[in-house]
Amino acid sequence: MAVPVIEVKDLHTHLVTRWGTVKAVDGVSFSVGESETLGLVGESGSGKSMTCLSIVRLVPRPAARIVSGEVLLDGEDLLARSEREMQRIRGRKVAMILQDPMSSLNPVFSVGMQVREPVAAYHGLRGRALGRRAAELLAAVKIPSPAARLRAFPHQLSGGMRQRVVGAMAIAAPPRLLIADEPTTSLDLTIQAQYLALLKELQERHRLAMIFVTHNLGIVARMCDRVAVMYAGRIVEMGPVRELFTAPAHPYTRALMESVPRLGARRELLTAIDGQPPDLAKLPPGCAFAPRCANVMERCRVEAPPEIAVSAGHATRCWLHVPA
Amino acid sequence: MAAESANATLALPGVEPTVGARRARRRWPVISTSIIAAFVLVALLAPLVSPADPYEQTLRLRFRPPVWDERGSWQHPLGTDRLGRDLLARIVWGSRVSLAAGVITVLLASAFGAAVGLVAGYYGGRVDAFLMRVTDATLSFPVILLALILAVTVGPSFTNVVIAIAVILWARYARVIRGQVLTLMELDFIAQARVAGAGAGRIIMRHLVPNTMNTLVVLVTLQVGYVIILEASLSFLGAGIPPPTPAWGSMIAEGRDFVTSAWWVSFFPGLAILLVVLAFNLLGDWLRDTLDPKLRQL
Amino acid sequence: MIAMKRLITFALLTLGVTGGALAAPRIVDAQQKPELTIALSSFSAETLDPVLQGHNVKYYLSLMFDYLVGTTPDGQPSANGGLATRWENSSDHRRWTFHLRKGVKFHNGDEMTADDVKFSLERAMGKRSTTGYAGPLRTLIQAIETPAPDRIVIVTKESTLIIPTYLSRALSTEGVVVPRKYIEANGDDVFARKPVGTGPYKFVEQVTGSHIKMTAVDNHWRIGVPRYKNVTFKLVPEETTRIALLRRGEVDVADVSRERVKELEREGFPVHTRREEAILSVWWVLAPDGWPAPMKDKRVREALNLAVDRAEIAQSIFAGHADPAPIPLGLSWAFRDVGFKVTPEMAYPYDPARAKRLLAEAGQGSGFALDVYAFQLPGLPEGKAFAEALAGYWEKVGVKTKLVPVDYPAFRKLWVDRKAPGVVGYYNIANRSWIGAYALLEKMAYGPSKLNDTVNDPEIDGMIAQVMRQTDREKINALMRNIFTRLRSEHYGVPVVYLHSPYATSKTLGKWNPGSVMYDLFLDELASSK
Amino acid sequence: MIRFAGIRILQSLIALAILSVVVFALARATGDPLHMILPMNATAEDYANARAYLGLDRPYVEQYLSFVGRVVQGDFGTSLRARRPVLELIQERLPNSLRLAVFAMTVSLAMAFPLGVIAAVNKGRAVDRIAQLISVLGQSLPTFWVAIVLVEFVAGRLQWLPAGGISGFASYVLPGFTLGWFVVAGMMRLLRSGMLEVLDSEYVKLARVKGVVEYRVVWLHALKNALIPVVTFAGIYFSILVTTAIVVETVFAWPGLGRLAYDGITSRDFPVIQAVVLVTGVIVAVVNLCVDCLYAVIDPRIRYAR
Repeated sequence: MAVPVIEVKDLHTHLVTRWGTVKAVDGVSFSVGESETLGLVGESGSGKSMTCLSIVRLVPRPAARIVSGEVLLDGEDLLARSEREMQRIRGRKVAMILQDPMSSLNPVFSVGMQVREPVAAYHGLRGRALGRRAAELLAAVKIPSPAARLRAFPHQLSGGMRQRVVGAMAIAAPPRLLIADEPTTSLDLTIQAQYLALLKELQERHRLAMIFVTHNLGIVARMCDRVAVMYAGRIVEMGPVRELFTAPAHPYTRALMESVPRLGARRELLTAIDGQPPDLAKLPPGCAFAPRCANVMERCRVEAPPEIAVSAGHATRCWLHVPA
Repeated sequence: MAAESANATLALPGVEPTVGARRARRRWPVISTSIIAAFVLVALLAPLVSPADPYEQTLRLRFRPPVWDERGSWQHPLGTDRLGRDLLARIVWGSRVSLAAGVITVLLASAFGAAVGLVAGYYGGRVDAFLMRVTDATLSFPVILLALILAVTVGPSFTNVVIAIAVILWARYARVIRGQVLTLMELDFIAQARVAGAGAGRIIMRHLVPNTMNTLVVLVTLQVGYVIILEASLSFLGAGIPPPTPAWGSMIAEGRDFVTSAWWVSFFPGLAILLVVLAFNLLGDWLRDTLDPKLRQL
Repeated sequence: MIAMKRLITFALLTLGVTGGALAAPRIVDAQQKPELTIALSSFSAETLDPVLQGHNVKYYLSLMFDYLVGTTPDGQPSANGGLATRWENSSDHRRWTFHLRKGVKFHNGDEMTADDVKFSLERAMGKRSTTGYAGPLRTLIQAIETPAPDRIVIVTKESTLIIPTYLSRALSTEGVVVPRKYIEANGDDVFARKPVGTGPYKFVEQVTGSHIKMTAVDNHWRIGVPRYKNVTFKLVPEETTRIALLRRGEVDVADVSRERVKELEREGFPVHTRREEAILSVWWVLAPDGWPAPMKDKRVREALNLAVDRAEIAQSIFAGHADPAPIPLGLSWAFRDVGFKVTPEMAYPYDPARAKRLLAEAGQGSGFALDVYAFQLPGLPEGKAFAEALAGYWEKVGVKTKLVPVDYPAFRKLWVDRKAPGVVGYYNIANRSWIGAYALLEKMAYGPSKLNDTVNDPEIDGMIAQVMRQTDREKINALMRNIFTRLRSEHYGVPVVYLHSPYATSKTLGKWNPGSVMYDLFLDELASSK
Repeated sequence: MIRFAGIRILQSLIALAILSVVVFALARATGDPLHMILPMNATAEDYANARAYLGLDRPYVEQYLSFVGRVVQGDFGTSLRARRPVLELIQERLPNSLRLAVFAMTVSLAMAFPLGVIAAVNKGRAVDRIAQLISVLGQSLPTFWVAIVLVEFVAGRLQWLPAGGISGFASYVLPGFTLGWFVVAGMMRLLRSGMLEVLDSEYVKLARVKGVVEYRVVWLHALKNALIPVVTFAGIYFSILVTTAIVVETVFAWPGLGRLAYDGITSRDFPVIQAVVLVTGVIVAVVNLCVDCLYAVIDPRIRYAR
């Protein structure tokens, strides 16, 4: 694989709350190459969004702090950059699409102003050229009559349309890495499918590396090349999509897969994962999934499992796979 | 706080540790409440705490400076006023009058205002329109003018000052509470209560009042300071709490011509007002931050 | 989008400019500048038409208008201070002839003739007029004849001496002469906004609540070529502000409170004092049928007088700018005219013990309830403090006083309607010449048909009635002396102190005698180059 | 939009009608104006013909109807004290009050905006506490005391600025600052809580992700959303500053509407009292209407909601 666009090494981000320090991201490492899409999957609170925010260094101040690790963008460590330099990287090299389209656009400014703003900053265009480029961007995300839309205000657009505008802004530079944080969760299904197709198309056209955060396994199957399953701030399993769907190594991944209805499968009860998501402030020693793990062993409760390679490009953190 | 993770914290540029911030918000505003408690205590125990009779005049000892001045004496630690009365005694007794004026006025105004707000918000339609027009009319009637008219008509007195301010102030509460009730009415639990056959009275008392109580508490604390200041301005115009009753506002007004020659006459009551009003405002801010961050109206 | 930024930069700009203004150089103390500015704490009604408010706005009217009979700063009639150069009366004192000055022009160029004087006098007695002393003129004057453009004869129903002084600058504004043609052409309302007179200064501009501007007539018979081109009266209610204006040289004359005089003199500001400008008199409100219960007894009235320490009040509340006053309603400037000698034993001693004894003798040993009304008055910023002190003194002799805070109009309504018999009020009655004193006694000490009576003594009523018809000056003086003596012996009221009113001036103003005429600062003397 | 303005104007008229009845009654309750006009020795007969001359002897209802009748044509009657049409007095005094109020509002905006935003951006830190303290101080000191201290020291002793009256730009500074500072506390508090809420929003996060420079995120994207409550508050206080800055007008000898009302009340000048209160009502109504229009300018959602 060529030099990865983005490489995260042993990233730790802690959150100080009233109930003690939460290790939101507890040693995460992964990398994504050009035109490749990595899916970040996990229940809410598993640290997937915090990981993305850590990459663009926008963790909610003053509560959160990036404690340690490296984030290499084209080999350059973002954590070592000054705030001014980061500000120039955001949007130009690393773009992001947020979850809720209804509130991603500033309600009191016109769509045009919000789209023109990044284009002017990245390409130094002014006046009519700027207007034309903005319209082109909207057209690129398949928004009908872009000129009219530029004059409209966010509350006059539908959810899907708004998410497309956000998409247009994301590819304004175009960036090297696009992070999509559950972009379609609040869209209804038909719009969802169109938007995912659009993202795919944009990725191919601009050869973007993409991190796709979601808890919807169906989307993962369609969009991602590789998947990382996160649980309690750690990646418990990462590997090519096909392998995880067909031969999940980690019990949590397996449980996730079994909780998704399959076409044509026999009609038996879907298994739900019992127990509660872990309290990140008071993580038990050993494997965080132990309390809810079907094949928990004595060792799991005592010692945190290391990362073990299951096959080429497919690794997991689970004692089951440790050679005895 | 939990100990940092094993590997030492990387002093990463642009990611600065901020410890103070997290603790500040939670802490109960100790300073404000202790100031208020102190003054309330002084007001309650005025007879015991006061060094002298606030009314007793000795013209000979007129404009005596505070004790640390060479002409000052421990008999009048904070000095004496224009009629030779002990300043400390008058401030102590004055706390009773000024705090009472502030608190009573605000309670009266908030009770009446909240009632109007609740009814207007709940019933809506013509009732709401009418009540809101009365509120608008009241809001456009200047407080100071009404106090002046009352003072001139029936003579300035404690009750007149309280009435004059309360009669205007309620309109602000009415408008804020009504706004809140309108938003609450949109929520489903009101509809459910109605479906369950609850009458207007029950709904207002069990649902609307508790939910607007936070806002009311915040408004009340913020307005006590405002009323005490307003009383001082009225005294300046001769329509505040009348002499010889010791009240901070009138004491400052009396001392205003001697800002240089006898600075203490208006300085110390001014300091008392500053502390109390500051305390109430900061308490109000804190209450709003914790109880009702959404409160965007004053 | 960038509107927000522009607003903020504009706001910061304002702050910047303020900073710039802050560094502006101090206004240097002007030497003989062509401008005279006077700051006063109250303009009363601020009216410019002499018939509207009458005496208490004379200090600016006297610059714009002339009076029929002139007066010197110390209140004596003067032939070169008014429009009449000479006046004499018929033997039966019922025909008063005034010879008018020639060549006097109104500000709008009209020639001043006897016609204008007749018109002005009738206007002063007319329905629209609310001046203080038009009453006696309305009852006395039978006819006004104008035999020649420079002569006017006033015929009275009965013989009297008061006509010249009632139409003089010493009393009120009934004697002011206004332009007949101008008023008949433009009407009273226009005249009330743009007055035209014959005085040394022409009206320029008035902004109510702020200032009145006048500019000098080139050469005026009264003051010659005026030393000040423009005169401005500024209304500055707050004492601190008046003194700040004085320090900055923005104002040349300012009335200041007695308490700030020492401070100003220390800073080298000359302070001119109008000595005994007013007498602070306290009185009891009568009942509809006369004296209310406790005060009916003369001993109670005397006791309440003895209980008050006038010297301490003068020293403390009035910072030494006052002197004890012995005679109820005793206007000292009139004493000189009528030859009334104030003997030492007339002064009330401070004798609380004797006061208590007298109260016991009068059966009030256990004290009685007495409401003291407290209010502020123009020229008496110490009003409320004085009332509190007064109540304090009476408390010490066992009287159960209650301080009732009101404002003056509310007290006056109670006093005139006699709704609250026995309560106590006060006023700083402006000092005045004998004719003014007579006119005051005729209001506050004269029983028949006068609402404001505070004495209700038939013997005094008789004497006052005689003065009006007396034409022998000696007899008038004797009557006035007897009135004052009886007021003192019967203790009709509590005279407290004579108030001296200080006026601080800029260091470069030069000689100025504020004079001793009611409500008149004789600023034209200041501007005179004669 | 027009329909909305129409309703608002109708509502204001009703409020003004209620106000006119209240003020008509209250003015007469203050007492008898004749005591202030007629001299001490006026006889009962003088009172009678003065009352007739001024039309005060007619029954109250008749007086009210003629009062309202004339007000509608802009004639507020004649001041009993100054014997001049009240309209003239108001035309003379209102501009002074308006100019001072505008200056004071500029001062308070110039203080409240930086303080409020900085306090919000640095929530909980020292600068937040200081900003809150500065603004609350403005509301914790009686205005007249601040005014007098300023006159005594800044104008009197240091002689930097004129002490009183209207004389060019510099004379606006002290009164404007005194009035302005009083309003800063409330405005700053509203702006701070508004900003706190907006800075947590998704679109601010998106702006930052887009690489928008921080000061533009705060002062443009965030601020414009936090303006609405501040505008409401500024509206309420602007009308108060115009109509009842009596205390500041007294200390700084400023011939404004507040002082006119004060003199009117002390001398029981009914027409003046009625006129000032009604003018106040109109100003409040007009300012509220402007504020509503400003809402639409700031927040397009409101523009279409009506």
